[in-house]
Amino acid sequence: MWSFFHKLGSPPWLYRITGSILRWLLPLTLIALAVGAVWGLLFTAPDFRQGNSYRIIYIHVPSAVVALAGYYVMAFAGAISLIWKMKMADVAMKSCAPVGAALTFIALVTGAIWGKPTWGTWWVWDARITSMLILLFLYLGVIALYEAFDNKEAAGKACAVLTLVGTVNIPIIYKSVDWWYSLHQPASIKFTGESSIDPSMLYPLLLMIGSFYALFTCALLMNMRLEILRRESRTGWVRKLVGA
Amino acid sequence: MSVAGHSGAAVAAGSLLQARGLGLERGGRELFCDLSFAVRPGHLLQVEGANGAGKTSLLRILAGLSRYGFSGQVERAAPLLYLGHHSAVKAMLSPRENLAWHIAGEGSYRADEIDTALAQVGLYGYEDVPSHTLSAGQHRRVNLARLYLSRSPLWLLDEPFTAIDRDGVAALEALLVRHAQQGGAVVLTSHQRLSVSYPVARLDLRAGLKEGLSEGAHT
Amino acid sequence: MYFDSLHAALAMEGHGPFVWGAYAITALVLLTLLVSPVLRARRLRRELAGDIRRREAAAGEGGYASRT
Amino acid sequence: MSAPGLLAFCGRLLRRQLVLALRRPVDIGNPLLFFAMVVALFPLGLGPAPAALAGFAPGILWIIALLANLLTADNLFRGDFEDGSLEQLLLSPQPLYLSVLAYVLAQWLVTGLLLAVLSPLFALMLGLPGAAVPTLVASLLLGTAVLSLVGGIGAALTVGLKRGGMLIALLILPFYMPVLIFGSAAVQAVVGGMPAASHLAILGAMLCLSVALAPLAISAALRISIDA
Repeated sequence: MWSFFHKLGSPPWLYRITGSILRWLLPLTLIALAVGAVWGLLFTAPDFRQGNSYRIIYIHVPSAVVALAGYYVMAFAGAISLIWKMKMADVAMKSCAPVGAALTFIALVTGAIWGKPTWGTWWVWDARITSMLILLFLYLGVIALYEAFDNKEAAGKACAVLTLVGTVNIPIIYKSVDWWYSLHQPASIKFTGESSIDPSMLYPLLLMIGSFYALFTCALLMNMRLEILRRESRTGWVRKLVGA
Repeated sequence: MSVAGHSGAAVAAGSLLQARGLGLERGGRELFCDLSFAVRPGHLLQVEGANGAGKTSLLRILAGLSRYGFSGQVERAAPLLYLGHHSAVKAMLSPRENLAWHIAGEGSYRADEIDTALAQVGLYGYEDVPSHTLSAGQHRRVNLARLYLSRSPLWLLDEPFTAIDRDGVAALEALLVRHAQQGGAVVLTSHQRLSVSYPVARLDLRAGLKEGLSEGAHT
Repeated sequence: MYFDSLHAALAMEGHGPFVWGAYAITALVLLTLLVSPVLRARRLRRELAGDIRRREAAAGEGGYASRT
Repeated sequence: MSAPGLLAFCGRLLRRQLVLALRRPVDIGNPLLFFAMVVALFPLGLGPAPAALAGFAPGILWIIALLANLLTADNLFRGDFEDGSLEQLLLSPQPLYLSVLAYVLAQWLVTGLLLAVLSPLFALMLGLPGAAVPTLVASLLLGTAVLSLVGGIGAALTVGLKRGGMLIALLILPFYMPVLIFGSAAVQAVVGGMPAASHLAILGAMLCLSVALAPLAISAALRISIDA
């Protein structure tokens, strides 16, 4: 057990193992994404209320779910880096931010596009969209803080503190926004609830959610490998790797 | 008042500070590596080196202000007093208020003790003027007045002679020697050599030279 | 397949531009997300390799590799 | 002579901060002046119709209070960081948790408390119904304390950076949002003839949570900033 943790802290080992994971995970992810997208786009029946525009759900919901989960992955890595001073956790945390921000961006844009045919307007201050917007701000805040520090080690620690503060705050923010929305909006506009979704629509959705998780992992690992190379650029193993 | 009565008993056993295998790298350049030494009661240790040699960094590591980015370990066995580059003097407060705050974490002092300490650094008559009317050297003196009140056995002083005139330097040197004689220890950085009749250990960061540290080094 | 023809699939009863647009934007962002670390890693490796070659050349000429 | 007790030390810290603030009365007045000026902007931007202004008044007053708090947040530790007082505080044997709390309390006393006390005046200018004024003051008292604590986290994270001003806003504004939601909703509830006790209770719960957790984050962030 401990030797595994010890290995996790070793950059060359982590670089090698992530490389071999990516070799099979990346093609698998791309295939799953393609299958899920085609299934959702072409092989499911349209929603009886929203028609074909609901097909956006197969990218909107997975990206939103994974973007939120990504923040917790980032906070978890940040906590490890603060508590056990593990440098590779620092690398993981730093690499989460751009991936999470991109997924949040996708969730927002697809939500807006979905809104146009459904509500007749590009942007509605709906509880979920507002929450996603705040999540995007949180991600961008982490990135901005990281970039503001010259000392990247301090940057990692500061971002770890910020993400932990965010972890405590996200449920509060989400609940507040939900409550705020119920206060100000009539309950006439509603998404199809997940509970009432038809199985024929559910399976491709689950496949897409799984694929987005895998995609998050792939992008995270690729960013981590880049960051490891950058941080370890003076060490012997990187020199040997690059020279070969 | 002096440090004698307080520090003597507290630090009788062992070393006040122990550094093991300290190494620091900045911007790909190794400033020092595998630096091991112990600071014991009675030690007067001067850290030397050119600008950028890592003197301040070393002192901040020893004080515990730098907690990552270096290799090795520091064990602190006694309360310490650290005076850095900044004087921590608030322009809007008087020297008396400043000093009273500087030592507030260490103990409760009477007003006359604080005034005596200020008089000892040559600020008699300046106790109540706003500090922004004082010079940089006088700010430094407010800071140094703390040494007359401190009960911490271990002093870490970063360039304590900066902006101090010749008389001030002599008085400070005498104070440091007295502190060491009474069972305290001082680690300081300075470009100029101390002119004291007391054994001064030297740690040259550039050369990794350790002179007079033999009985304290490597355990 | 739900749709009768390619044309029907593209039009999606009027929702086509929205649905296909959303998927296109997503594909674009995801592609950037996956390609940019590869490109940046490639550039970094080129830089490092150049650095090593420079040092080796310097070492071969005068033996001052440690100076750079 | 022994080391001073926790409360004695925090009392001294609080007194020092207040003395420092009171010797620069202009710095205390600035956020209030800012508040007054921005209040004057809204009739210019939205039109002077009293009914419209009164409708927006709870939100307007809360947003300005939030911005005024944001403006002062950056100064919380900056002066003490630059002159070395902060590193002495970190080295002092006193628990940082309470020291940090004293810092934030001192800052709240000269910003949030004063804003809350003066807010009835601005409420009057915007035509907020008189019945809602006590709730406005109460919500501001609770809410600005949360804002000061959360702002302290941002201040501690960015105190070591030269260009902290803009960044601190980006970092902490998302965390200000729940306070804004419940603060302005409390006032709106009273305007609409509903009780606001539950809103105030939620603000109180947020305050308890921030008092418990924010000093931990601030302490950790200060240690990181001092190190950078």
